Parts: sequence; structure tokens; C-alpha cells
Amino acid sequence: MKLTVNGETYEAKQAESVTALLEEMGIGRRAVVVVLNDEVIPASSRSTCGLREGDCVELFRLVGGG
Amino acid sequence: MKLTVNGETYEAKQAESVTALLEEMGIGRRAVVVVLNDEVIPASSRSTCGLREGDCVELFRLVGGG
Amino acid sequence: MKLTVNGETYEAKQAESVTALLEEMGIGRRAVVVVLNDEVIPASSRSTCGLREGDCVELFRLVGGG
Amino acid sequence: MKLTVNGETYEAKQAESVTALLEEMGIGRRAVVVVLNDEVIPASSRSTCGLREGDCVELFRLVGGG
Amino acid sequence: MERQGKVQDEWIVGGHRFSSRLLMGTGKFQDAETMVGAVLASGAQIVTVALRRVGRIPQEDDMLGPLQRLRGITLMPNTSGARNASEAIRAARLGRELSGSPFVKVEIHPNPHHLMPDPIETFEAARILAAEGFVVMPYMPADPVLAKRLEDVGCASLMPLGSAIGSGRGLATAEMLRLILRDARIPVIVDAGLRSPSEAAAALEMGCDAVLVNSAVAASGDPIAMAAAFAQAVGAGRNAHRAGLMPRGGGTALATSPLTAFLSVEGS
Amino acid sequence: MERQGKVQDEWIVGGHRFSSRLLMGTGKFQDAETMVGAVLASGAQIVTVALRRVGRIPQEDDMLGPLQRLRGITLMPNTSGARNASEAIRAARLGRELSGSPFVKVEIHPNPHHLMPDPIETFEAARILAAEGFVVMPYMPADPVLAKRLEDVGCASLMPLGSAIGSGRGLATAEMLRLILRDARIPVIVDAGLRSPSEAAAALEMGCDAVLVNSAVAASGDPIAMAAAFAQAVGAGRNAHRAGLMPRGGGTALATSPLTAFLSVEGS
Amino acid sequence: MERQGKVQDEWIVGGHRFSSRLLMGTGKFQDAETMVGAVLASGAQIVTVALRRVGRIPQEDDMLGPLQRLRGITLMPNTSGARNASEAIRAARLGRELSGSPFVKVEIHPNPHHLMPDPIETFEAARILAAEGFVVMPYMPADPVLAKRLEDVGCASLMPLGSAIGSGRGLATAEMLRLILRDARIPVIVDAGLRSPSEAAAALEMGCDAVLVNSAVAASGDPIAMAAAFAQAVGAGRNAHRAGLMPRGGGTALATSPLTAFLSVEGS
Amino acid sequence: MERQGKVQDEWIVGGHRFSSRLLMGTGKFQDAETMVGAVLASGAQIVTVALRRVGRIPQEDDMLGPLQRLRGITLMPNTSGARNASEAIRAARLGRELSGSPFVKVEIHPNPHHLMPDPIETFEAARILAAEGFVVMPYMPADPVLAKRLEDVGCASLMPLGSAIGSGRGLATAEMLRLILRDARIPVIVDAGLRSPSEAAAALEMGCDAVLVNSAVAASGDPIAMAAAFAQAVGAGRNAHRAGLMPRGGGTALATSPLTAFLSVEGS
Repeated sequence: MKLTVNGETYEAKQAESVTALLEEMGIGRRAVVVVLNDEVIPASSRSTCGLREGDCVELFRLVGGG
Repeated sequence: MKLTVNGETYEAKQAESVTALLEEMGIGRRAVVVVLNDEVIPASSRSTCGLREGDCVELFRLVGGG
Repeated sequence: MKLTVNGETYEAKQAESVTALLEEMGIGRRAVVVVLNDEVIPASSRSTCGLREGDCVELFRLVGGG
Repeated sequence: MKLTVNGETYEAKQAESVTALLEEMGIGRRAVVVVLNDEVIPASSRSTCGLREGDCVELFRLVGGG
Repeated sequence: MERQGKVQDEWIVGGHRFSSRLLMGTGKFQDAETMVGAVLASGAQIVTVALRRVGRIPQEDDMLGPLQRLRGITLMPNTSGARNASEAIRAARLGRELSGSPFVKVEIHPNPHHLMPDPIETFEAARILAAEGFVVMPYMPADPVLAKRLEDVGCASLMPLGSAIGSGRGLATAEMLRLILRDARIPVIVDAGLRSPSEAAAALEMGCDAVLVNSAVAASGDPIAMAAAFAQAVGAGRNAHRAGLMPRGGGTALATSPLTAFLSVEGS
Repeated sequence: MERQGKVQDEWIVGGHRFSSRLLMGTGKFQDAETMVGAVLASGAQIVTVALRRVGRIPQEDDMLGPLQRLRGITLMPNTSGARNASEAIRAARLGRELSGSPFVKVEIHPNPHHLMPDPIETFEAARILAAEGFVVMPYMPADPVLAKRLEDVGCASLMPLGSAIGSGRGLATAEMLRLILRDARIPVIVDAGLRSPSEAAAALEMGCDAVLVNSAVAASGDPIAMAAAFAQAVGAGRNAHRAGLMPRGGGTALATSPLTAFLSVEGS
Repeated sequence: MERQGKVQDEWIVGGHRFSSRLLMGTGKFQDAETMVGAVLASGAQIVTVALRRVGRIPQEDDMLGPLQRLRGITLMPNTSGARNASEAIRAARLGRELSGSPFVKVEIHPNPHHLMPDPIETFEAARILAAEGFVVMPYMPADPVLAKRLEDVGCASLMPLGSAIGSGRGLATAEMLRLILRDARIPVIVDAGLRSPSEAAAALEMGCDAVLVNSAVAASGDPIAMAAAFAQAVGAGRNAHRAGLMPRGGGTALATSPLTAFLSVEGS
Repeated sequence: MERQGKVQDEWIVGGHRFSSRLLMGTGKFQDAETMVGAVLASGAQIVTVALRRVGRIPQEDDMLGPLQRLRGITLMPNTSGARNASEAIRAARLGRELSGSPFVKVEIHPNPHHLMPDPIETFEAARILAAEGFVVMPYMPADPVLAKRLEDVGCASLMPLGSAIGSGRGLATAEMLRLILRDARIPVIVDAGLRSPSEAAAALEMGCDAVLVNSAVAASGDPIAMAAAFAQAVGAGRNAHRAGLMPRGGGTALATSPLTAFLSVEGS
């Protein structure tokens, strides 16, 4: 399935849910916020929130800053 | 004729035109700008511009400033 | 006996020793240094050090300072 | 004739007077002050002031400075 | 003059109560361990973090994990990287989602050369975010009128710069800070430009409520020791402010020793 | 960069070892109790006192009695009031007799208006007193050549002024202090002119070994609290010096947050 | 380095060409004669005036009559007294009507205590007035981002403050002025805060195009002589800027005399 | 307040009368032509030169020949290179022999690193040279007590440093200069440290009688133009001093425009 993740094309293998996508990308445990087609997906809905061809996903996390 | 001049009530004696009002007020020769009911009256129209009971007149001039 | 104490004339009643003078002046217990005719008198010699008419005595102490 | 000029040994060829020495050194026209054995030689005495083996000559001039 | 006693010398921002007057940034540290050590040494209770897109192959170690496990730390995400109000608002919302904290450091600096804040976009973003319930802490130029307007739209504090970010030029804006302090009814925190603990102390002495530092600690020779030094200095400055500095001399010297001591007679 | 550890950060002057880097003067206090409280709060180990003729009817209370009963305090009589080297030498000898201390603050300021030290008389007195075995601490102008000459004749430390006595103008002489510090092999103590703890911290940050304050404490709103604030600030400044301040920005801002954070992808 | 020659060192603002780099305000003078004398002595070509309602019994003498009769003077009405953009716009239009001049000094300072400009209202007024064809000269905080935005909406120059109006604290904002100068493509004029000709010279030396003074002249001991001194100083500063100041020493002394002069041999 | 008029604003040093308040050094210039051009452009009437041993093969061109042919120039040899009083005295005598001028700039700086003057040797040399009839102009630290002592032994002027030679740090010693000026009865000339005309103007504004510059001109981008700029600035500063600067604001802004102008009625 073709997605746009953080502005780049991404070929997801089995990402039928947001949770699955995060696991596939290897960032499952880290605290991230997921924005799907410009809408924030609450952490509680990740496993039930499905993805469709062409979806635009953005993932953010906190880093050091001043 | 009752006017409001610079925010205060003013009893004009014979101020049928702006020019006449300025003369009556003794400021004929000084460079002033006349605002009649929120509209600027060009110097060239002062003598032909009549005043009516209740008109609101504002007069401004330049002074020293930084 | 007439002495000069700290630059002023002083009439001592029974100041046959430095110790006696200090007591008479009421400064016995306070830490002072005694200069007799420009020479410092050690504390240990005060009771044996006699005074003579016209002697010049200076007394100093420590006070607050920066 | 061996002289010490400005701290260095100098073999003068025909320096029987201060004036001759200055000419030999090529500094005749420039404003210098001559110190012979720690004594300043006035400009007026240069031609009559002779030099002897071992004399110590110092020559100074003005340069740019702040 | 209030006397320091048992009563805690606390300050309140956005309804939250803090005792530490030193806020710490977490950027530019060599590693997470040093950063956490410095935060602990600083005693900071409010700590700024930034927002960043996750890369496909995450390469840096998780700097903030250890931080979030510390007790008594309020995270304050910033909006750095935003070049206008709408980017800042979006960043603020994402930051709140991630941190769970209502605090946001609004930071909009369109020019990467000097990183000076944009007063107009900052005002706009602050206004909207305050209305959304954020505890808005705007990084701002040391501008007394802007300060008052930011207060009026509901900011929780003012964070004027001491000098340009990372410049280490100290309290170059002192004159303007004084004007801000005179009228502010919300806390004033000097953010940016401080290089040394003495400058932090000076900010507190003049009446600022707190300071925020980052480069001065992270880029120092020993960040943990420097964080502790800043904490000490902030305490010193605050205590001096409360005790009341001596009046400024009118250019006239005043002897501390009795000047005539050596020659004159006491009591005469 | 030395790391602070168990090892005490002590300094040595005239063969005597001290841990406190704050010296206190005892003039101008309202009463003995406040003075003693301030000295205790400051943690000072070296305390200056002045010499004065005793009057016939002694009227002030004994300010120094309580001070001398404190442990761990080294008294340092000054020579204030002396207008030339010979008066200062005489005062120094009497001060030693009274205090039992080898320390002397040589202080010769002929002009009561500004109280600035006389470099020539100070040099002469310092030379003679050092030869007599005093631990000579000269109050001096912030003059790098004079500093070196005072060191050469055996002074135990240098005490350049930050600004005029009692003026509270801080480190107005900073440029000269830096030149003094670069060459000095004996401790450098900023004496006079400090008004606030932040200025004391700045002196330590730039590498001074200690500071001496009096008016800034005695004439503050709360001398005891202010003495404590100075102690904190001196500690902060010293620790910052040891930790190493961040390099001074060359006028260029440096972001503390990853600037491209909001838009760019991490790891790309 | 351009060499001063026959070519006039002019500057252009809003398409108008000027040779004098000193702008004068006309407020606070004792009488019209002194004011006109000071303007003449200053050589100013741009002169600010204010707008005021005419009273029923006009009592002050006509200060501006004589001024308007001078040749080569461009009047620049200001909007002082306006507390927001719409008042300022109205004042600007009336000022143009009266003066016949397209120049306007936009000046919006809502706080009578410190008279600092409002960045948001100033931006709004400047944007609208520039679109109406005014030559907009905004009095503004020394804010580099605001400066760029004012330039972008069509201002003819930037007039950042050196320090608070009438405070006479000089170039307190120097660091920010440098950031403004680096990016500006329109003239930068320091307005407000200057007290002495040396400060005006310093503004020109750092690259400012001109300065505007009023209090410093009007409140001096001899306004006419002071106006002339400012003119001289502005010329000196501008000429120094063009000649190129010597590089700043890195803290190291450099002898101007050949140091070894006295003992060494020339040419060895 | 004296009013400038026909009467020349002259100053007198050692019985000699001068109208120019700018003294020039002649070191560090690229060539004699530039140096002479700069001296002419500066309008200087007193010009310093240094003493040097002649080499066997003289290699530099004769920089001073053209200078000595100028009219109205008083040469002032300096004693640079001298490390103590006796070397300075010897240099002074040789300088007088060569220049025919009674003026001598006593300059004794033992440390080649910072070139700061030695107060003790300078005092000794000045005392002896004054007694020999020289017009003694001592380069000195900005030390108020030393200043008074140098005056007392017959110096013709005082030449305190603004900051370290060649450092270009300007009037870093301003506080001490003010103390010197208050008591001096002989001219005070700021020597060393000035980098820009604005700093020279500031020295004159605060009441100094003149300034001496060298590096600031010789190391500038265009020495001749810079010399002229310094001359202008010195004139501006002097005229401003005579006119009387406006009082320093007490931190309070004062409007230059009638603040109520826009809304209120004149005469009401």
C-alpha cells in the first residue's frame, strides 16, 4: 500500500492500522503523535484506525530544544 | 447658529461659510485644515462651503513636535 | 598629674601606672593599644609602666571598617 | 679605527671627526643626535670633535611614533 | 521589604506554582545523560522541548524518555521552526498532544540568521492559543508595548530576550526590561542571550521572576556544574532582590571606615 | 577543566588557606548584632576592621567584641585615614598589636571626596610592611603595572577596586582587571565598588579569587539576607569559572532547538 | 572603500534626495526664533512637526510660519497623540493636507509613561499609509523582524529608537540596530534617545543613514550651538563610516611607536 | 554658559596656546605622504614622534622631514621604549636635542604585552623632567590620585588613557576620567584607546581638553579622511560641551510633541 509518510512516499507492507504502520517502521515504543490526513489520531484509536492507499501520515516526537 | 467646534458648543454669529467662521474665530490667516462632519474641506472650497445648524467642525494646525 | 591623652590635656588623679590610667578613664576592659611617647607599651607591661608629668599617651582600639 | 657605534663594532676608515663619521655612514644630511661616550655632542661641535680608538658613539633620530 | 522565612518564595504562572526560578532548555547537549544531569543539577521545574518529525530510521537516542520519567518536571514544548502564527499554532497543538502539558513556548523567528522573534505573528499565535486554554509563554523582543498587549490577550508570562539567542551577550536589553517589569502583572522571564550565572543573577536582582537558559549550560565546559552554578546564581539574585540592593551611589564615594579614625578622637 | 569533587576549592594568601571567597568589611552597620549576623551569614573568613583613637567618654558599643569571639575569623585591620605611607605603616603596626593578626589592608586615600588610593604611597607602605612580615593586602587602583610591582615587593594579594568606594558602580574597571589577572601570581580580590551579588559573581567568573564587600551589605535593605545572597553569588561565580563559561558568540545567533524541526524529517 | 570627492554623499528616501543626515524635531523650544535658528544651524532638510486642534483663543505664537518660509525644508508631520492605527491614519491625512508634504512620521505610543511605540498598530498604520502613497517613516522599537516587515509593506525608511524618547540614554539598542542595518534595503534613521553629538556620530559610524534629534537640542544649554554641534558630529560619523574605522583590537595592545626604538638599532 | 563668538576657543599648555584640540601620533602610517596628509587633515598643532637609533644602512624613508617643514606644528617626542624613569629621562633629553621642542610625552610601559604605563616610574621621570624645564605631558593610567600628584610636581598636562594602547576600546575609563577632570587645574588629554571619532567627541563632551590619536587614524581604511573626521568630531564634542548637554533623563520619557495634540483643544 502506497502512503505518504512525513512528506515522502512509503510502501507499507501490512499497515492496515496505524499501530501496524508504527510497528513496521520500528517506532512502536517511542512517544509519537500521529497526524492522518491533517487530523490528529488519539493514541487510543491507533489500533482501530485503518489506513488507505494514498493516505498522508505525519509522525512527530519531542526532542531536545531550548 | 449652534455648531460644535473642536468638541465644544459654539454659537456662531454669522458663519454662513467656513471662511466666515474662520474669520469670526480670528484664525483666518493661519494655516488650518477644516474638517466638517468628518470630511476634510479643501482650502479652495471654504468660501463656498456653507454651514448648517448642528454641524461639527474641527480645525487643526501644525505646531512644534519631534 | 598633667598628661596629654590623644592630643588633649588630661589631668590624671592617681595614674601612677598605665593600668591605673586606663581604669580611671573607664576603658579598662576594652581592647586598646597604648602608645606612650610614641612607643607601644605591650599589654604585659602596663601595670609596671609608670607615667610622668607631661607624658604623651595615645590609645587606639578597633572599630568597624571596610 | 675601531669604534663602537650603536652597540656594534665599527671599523671607521677616516673618521677623524664626528662629521666625517656621519658622512662615511651616509647619514650626513639626516637630523641625528650624536652621543659620544655618553655625552651629547652639539651639532655645532661635530666638525671639531675628534674620535679616538675605542670611542663609543650612539646616533639617534626621530621616527614616526604615537 | 518582605523577610525571607519559612514561607516558600514561590511564583505562579498560569495557575501553576513553582519554587525554582530557573527554566532549562534541553537542546545542544552532547548526550541524554548530560542533559538529564544538568536538568537535575539546575533544579528546574519547567523544561523546554522541541517538536520534530520522526525519520524513517530513527537515529538519535531518546533524549526525552529519561526526562519524562523525572518527577516534578513540567514539560514546555516550544514552537521553534515555525515561521508564522499558523505554523506555531499547529506545532503547539501537536506539542500538547505529545507532552500532555498545557504549557507552550511560542517562538516564531522567521530569520535563521538572527532568530529574533516576529512581534506580529507571535502576538497572533499567542492570542489564539491563550483562547484555546494553553498556558502561553511567548518568547518576544524586549518591547514594553508588545508585552502589555500579550498580557492583555491572556498570556501566562512574558519571555523577553536578554540578547540574541545563543549570542551570550547578556542583558543588553536591560533598559527595556525595566519598562516591561514596571507594568507587568504576569511573570517576566528573561529568555535567550544569557551566558553566565552573573547575568542570570542580575536579571533576578532587577525584578525578573525567572530566567530560561540553554546554550549557556549546554555549551559550557561542564554542563552539570554550570547548571548548578546557574541555580545558585538565580537564588542569589532573587534573595538580593528581596533583601533590597543598596541605593546606587550618585557618583560620590562614601567611606566604609570612619575616615578620621586614625587621627581624630572618638566621641569628640 | 578541573572537575569539582571532594577536593576543597581553597585558595591561599600569605600562606594561609581559606575556603570562603567573600571577605567582609564591618563598617556602616546599624548595630553590632546586625554586623555579626551579616558576617556569619556571609561565611567570611577574613573580616576587615578599622583603627580609631579612644575617646574620653567611649560612646559606641563594642562592635568588635562579639566578632572576635567568633571562631575561624581572621581579622584584617585596615589603614584607613592614613594619607601617606608613614601614617599607614604606623596604623598597620598598631592594628597588628590590637588584632594579633598579621593581615593588613593597606589603604591610603588622600582625597576624602573620591577615596581613590594613592599608588605611590601605597607602593611604599606595602614594600616596607611586606619586609616587616605583614601579610600585605593593598587596596589599589586597577593598574596592571602597579599590580606587578606590588607583587614583586612581596604583597600577599592584590585588591584592585571595581569602582570608587561606596559608589556601587560595579566592575567599571573590568578591562584592567583582566590585564591584572593575566599576569598575577598572587590572589586578586576585587575591593570596593560592588553593589550587587551579580557583580560579585561576575568578578569570580572572570577569574578573580575573591571579593571584599561592605557597603553593599551594610547599606542594603536587609544586611543579613544580603550577606547570604553575596555568599551564594560568589559560590555561583566561582563554580561557573571552574566549569568554564560558554564561548562568547561572535554576534551570531545559534539556535538551541533543531531549527528545521517542524518541517524536516529527522534522519534525512 | 569609496573615497569622498566631488560627488555628493547623498541619500534617498521615498525617491527624494537629501544631503543632510540630521533630521530635526521642532518641539520643546523656548520660542520660534530659537527653533528656527536651531533648524538653520543644524542644516536639517527634513523637519518634524505635530498636529494640534486649534483653540478658540489661539495663544501660542505661530512657530511654524517662519519655518515654512525657509527654503529647502521638507516638513514631516508626525502622528503623535495617536493611540492606534486608525487615529494615526487620520492624523497622517490631516498632516498631509496642512503641510502639503507626502512625508509622515508614524508614531503610535499608547503609554504616556514611556512613550514606546506599539509594534502592531504601527505596522498596521504604516501598511495602509504606504499603500495610500505616503512616504512612511515609522518610529519603531529596535526590532529586526518588525523592521523587515515594515520594509516589506512599503515604508520609505525605518526609524528605530536609540533609547526611550527624551531619556537621553543614547544607543542602548546598538545590538539590535546592527541586526536591522545588516538586512535593511531602505534608510535607517535613529530616532529618539540621543543626548549628545557623540552618540549621533556613533550611529552614523555603525552605518545608520541619519539621525533625528529634538530634545537633545531644544533642552540643551544653547540650542543653536548644539544644533551646529550635532551637524558637525553627524558629518564626522558619516565620514568615519565611509573611511572605515580601524579593526577592533582583540584585547591586545599594539604599540604605535616602534617599541624597541630606544635601544635597538634601526635596520638591524 | 559661555557663548561661542569671535573669541577663539583656545587652550593653553605649558604656556603655549593652541586652537586645535586634536593631537596626532605619527606611528604606523604606510608612508610619509599619508602621514603628512593625515596630520594636515587633522589640523593638529601638536604631533608626537619617537626616538630611534640610526642603523648602519638607513632603510626607511625620512618620515619626519616633510613634517618638520610644515608650519605651526609643535613636535612632541615621546619616550616610548623606556622601561624606567632613567631611560625615559635620557630619551627626553635626546628628543629635545633633535626636535628643538620643550614638549615631551613621558611614556614608560615595561610590559610589551599590554603597554600600560608604570605609575611610579612615570611619576619619577615627570618630576625630574618638569624640574629641568620640559613641558611634561605624561601618558598615565586613569588614576585620579596620580593625576593630582603629577600636577603637583609641575606637569603641563595629564594624558590618561581611555583604554589600552591600540586596543580601540574607547573610553573604558570614563568614571575615572570624570574624577580626574573634577580636580585638574591643567589640561586633560585622553591618550590611547580611542577607535572612532564618536569616542573622541564623547571625551570632549565630558570636559576633556583634547585627545591624542594615532592607531585610529593610521590603521583606518582611509587615514586622511579619518583624520578629518576626527577633527570634525573633536570640534563637535567641544562645541557640545560649551553649549551644555541636555540634563540626563531620570529614566522617564519626555514627549517632544504635545502629547494631547491630536485630541485636545489648544488653549483650553
